[in-house]
Amino acid sequence: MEELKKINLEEIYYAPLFNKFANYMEKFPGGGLILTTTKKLFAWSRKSSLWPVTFGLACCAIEMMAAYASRYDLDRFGVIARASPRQSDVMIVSGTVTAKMAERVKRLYSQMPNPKWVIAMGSCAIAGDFYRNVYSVVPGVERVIPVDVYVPGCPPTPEGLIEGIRKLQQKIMEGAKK
Amino acid sequence: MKREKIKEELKLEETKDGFLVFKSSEFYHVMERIKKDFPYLSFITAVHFPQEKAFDVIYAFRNIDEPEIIFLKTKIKEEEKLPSAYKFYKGADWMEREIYDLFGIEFENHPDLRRIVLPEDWEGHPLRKDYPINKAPEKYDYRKKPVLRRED
Amino acid sequence: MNVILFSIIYLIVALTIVMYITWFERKFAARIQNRVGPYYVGRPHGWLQPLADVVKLMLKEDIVPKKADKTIFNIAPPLVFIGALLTFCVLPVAKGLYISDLAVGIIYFFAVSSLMIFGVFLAGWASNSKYALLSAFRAGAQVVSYEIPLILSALVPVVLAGSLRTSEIVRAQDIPFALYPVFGWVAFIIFLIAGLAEENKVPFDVPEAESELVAAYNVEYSGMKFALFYASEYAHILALAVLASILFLGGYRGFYPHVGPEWVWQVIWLFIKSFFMLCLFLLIRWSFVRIRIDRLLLFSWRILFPISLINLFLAAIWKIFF
Amino acid sequence: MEEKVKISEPEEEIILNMGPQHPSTHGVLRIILKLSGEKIVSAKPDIGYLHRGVEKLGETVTYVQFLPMLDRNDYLSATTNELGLVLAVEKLANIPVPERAQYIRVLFSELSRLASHLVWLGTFCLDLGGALGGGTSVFLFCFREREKILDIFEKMTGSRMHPHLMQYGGVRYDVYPGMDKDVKEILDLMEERINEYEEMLVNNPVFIDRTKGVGILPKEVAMEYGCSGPVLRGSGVKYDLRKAHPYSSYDKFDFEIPVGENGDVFDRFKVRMEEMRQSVRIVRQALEGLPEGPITSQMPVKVKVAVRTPPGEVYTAIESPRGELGYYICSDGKPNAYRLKIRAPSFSNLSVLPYLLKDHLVADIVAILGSLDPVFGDVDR
Repeated sequence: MEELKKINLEEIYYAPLFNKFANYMEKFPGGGLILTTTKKLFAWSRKSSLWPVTFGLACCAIEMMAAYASRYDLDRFGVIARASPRQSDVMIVSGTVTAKMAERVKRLYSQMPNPKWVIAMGSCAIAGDFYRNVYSVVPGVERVIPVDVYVPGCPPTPEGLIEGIRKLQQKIMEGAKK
Repeated sequence: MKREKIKEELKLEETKDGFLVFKSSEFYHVMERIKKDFPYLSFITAVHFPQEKAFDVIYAFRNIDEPEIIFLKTKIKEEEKLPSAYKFYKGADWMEREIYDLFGIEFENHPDLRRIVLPEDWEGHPLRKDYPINKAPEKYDYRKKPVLRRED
Repeated sequence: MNVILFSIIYLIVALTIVMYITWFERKFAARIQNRVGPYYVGRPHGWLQPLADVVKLMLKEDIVPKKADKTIFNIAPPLVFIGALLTFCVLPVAKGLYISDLAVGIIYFFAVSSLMIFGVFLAGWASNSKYALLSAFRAGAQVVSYEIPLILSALVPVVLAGSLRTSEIVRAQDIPFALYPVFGWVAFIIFLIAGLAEENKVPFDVPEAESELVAAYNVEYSGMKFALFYASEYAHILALAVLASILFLGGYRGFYPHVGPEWVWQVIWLFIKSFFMLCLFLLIRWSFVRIRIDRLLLFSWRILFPISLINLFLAAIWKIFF
Repeated sequence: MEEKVKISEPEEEIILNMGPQHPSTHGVLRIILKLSGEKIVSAKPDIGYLHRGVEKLGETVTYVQFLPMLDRNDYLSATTNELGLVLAVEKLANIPVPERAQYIRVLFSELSRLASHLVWLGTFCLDLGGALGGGTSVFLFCFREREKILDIFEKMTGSRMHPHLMQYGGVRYDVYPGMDKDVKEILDLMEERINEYEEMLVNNPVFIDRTKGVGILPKEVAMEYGCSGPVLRGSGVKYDLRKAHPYSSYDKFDFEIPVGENGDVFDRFKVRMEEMRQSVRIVRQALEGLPEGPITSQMPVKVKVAVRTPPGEVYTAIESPRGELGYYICSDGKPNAYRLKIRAPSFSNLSVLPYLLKDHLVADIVAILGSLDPVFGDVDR
């Protein structure tokens, strides 16, 4: 639990080689300019190929699948699902997280390589919805892993999920400006 | 009607809602008779009565050829055990495990009596009436755990 | 010096094409499935998509599982990648334009492309994951079964042309397909099937079966190492497509007006032919259901192997008597 | 190619943990497999990763509050979930239902059966073909058609997946003007597309090879396990609650019950495909014969204690896309149930999995699991 709290932006924009290199670059004249453009390029590449891990929990998973399907087609934004958490950048928690599942969600999150993001899709993942008082339900996935974007709805429409992904892309780009 | 026949043969009482009541000591005898005419096990469930410290266990069987359903009911005390229907109906495996998990009724001669929907180390049986809806063992009580937010 | 410069250019062009095959495949699949495919990353039609993917994968954290065999785990992806790239050495793109015109070109091609499966096997073993291990077993079994029909069918043009040199084989084909009677056609079809199987592509993707084995032998690989696996897979497809057009479709030969340098036309012809082969591969890939592993191996040993053997035998007799 | 392949038995067995995050477990199922090479020695499913305590919740909230929560149970066909509870409460409290409401209920139950089977077909093919394979195409085609059905739901009730259409004593919404034209358009399209998909798959030798003779479920075993719906009918038992115990004026509709022969994966596939055709037929009849009249016998209720049941016990079951969906209510006269048991079809259907998986290959897991069509909101509740 403690490890997860420490995560900050430095780690999100993880690029060890680049960070070392950046320290030298800043000393040169004009280095800062190059740095910002490189940072922008990196952020652009990250936002342009967000690969979610295929991870469906409940009803929202069906709407997530609908978002991949023909009418909405998340592939337009470069979003393709990967089955292995090792190769994915973003986790879409779609559905109710139960106490039994919570450990697995945490483990899955820790298996993803940095930088990584989480989208909480649907009321259940945000705060537990109807089930928030039930013995076996985690009221919101944010009690297990840190969340970047919340997509409300029960379930959110695929358009809602697409909007959430756009918001995450905006967030990534804003991170590069700092 | 096969239901009437069974009722007469086994001399079972009938409640006002049409449930046939049998004694848990006659379990094997009753099941053997029922299996002949009703080969389809629909569900097994239980109802908890905390004042009487007792459970109603309800069995529902179907006949496929001549569409008919029969409900059986037996009353047991909280500490009592019930024989498993696994010997007659394989489907009883999961249904009885579910009852064991959520009510805490133990079944004798069950091949693999473990919790089914809750984690193995869960305490208590949630569907009992004296179990509050939001109670959970400390390990699984995420209501008290802090909210994690990224610092941006 | 010239050779080194040429090889570097050759590799860069090949790798760019490989990058864009991934984009092309996504677009191609999207068309089949009534979708648009990559669109917003670089207008028009997401042409920057592969670039974004590559840069992102390079910047990802590199995870080595705690219990993995670290040396082998790290060696496997470069091994696969190098294996895939080395196959391009013997593939001429035009008359006289090749990195090396080995006397045993075809044999070299298959020997090196087997390196790939070696790497896959190592990756599966070293990952310390049961999915990866099962996938490696499957890949091993599949390659052993399909390498033989693949090589036997590739030997048919070799026998007919009388040389193992790729350039000789191209020279022997005055008109594509006309050189080969029935044997060539049969060999072509077997080559297509066995090539797809060798590729681990649908419908023969049992080692990569995503719905069974999650992400197969690269299940534990992240970042650049995964990218190497991914790239080598597509590089191998490209190499096979080029080889198929060299062996069966007359390579860089074609009809062209004698305007401008000859090699430009030849490169264009080879490109068109390889592109056709690539589309064929992709079409098969995106319209079939996966075959089960036991049926797959049986299919090779009971059907492909005898047919290709008899085919080769007949081709040899034909060569001797006519 | 017909005979079974003998794979020599290695000495060691490995234990493979499949799920709960796995691309093809249709949700959050975990299967602990004991493998000998590629052959499955034993399989132990581990469920409960989506246990949301719906039954306990049903005891604490009133009937009126509980109805929308049920939509989330079997989330692929929300309307049938509601229909089951509504029928149970109506039977216990003796609430009459106007005929127009009954027809609308049938209409939307069958539409959601169509939508549900479309998702099943898509995911089933996805599993067979791999997420990057040919199966993806069928998956995407199916979702394309499903969107059109969801559009009707959205136009009618405002929600795509969880319409909350039913209410005690009728339905909450009347059909909107011009709906019959919309629905007929979809039905015409569906008839064409169902044939197209079936042709596409049945004429594919690889598909036949992967499904025929795999996962055979004999009649007697299916009954003992309490399998229902297409799984039971695939094994050759002609049993459909819509015919056996007609509810909600299903006896006025003319349709057939498709039955399989061998009880293998292919038969279950065939039964579901045929069921989709029958659903189209029922929807057509419901549209044509839609009677005039009120849509509910009670005013639309906003008060949460509006519905009370007399003390007593009741069990009603309906034929959901997955099988026998039953509600057992034990009431003590309050506006909420004393005990509410949901007899989930997926739970019973899934319990047969260890029996089916034994002695099959790893590749068959996905085919067999897909043919059972479990929904984990329904299995775990």
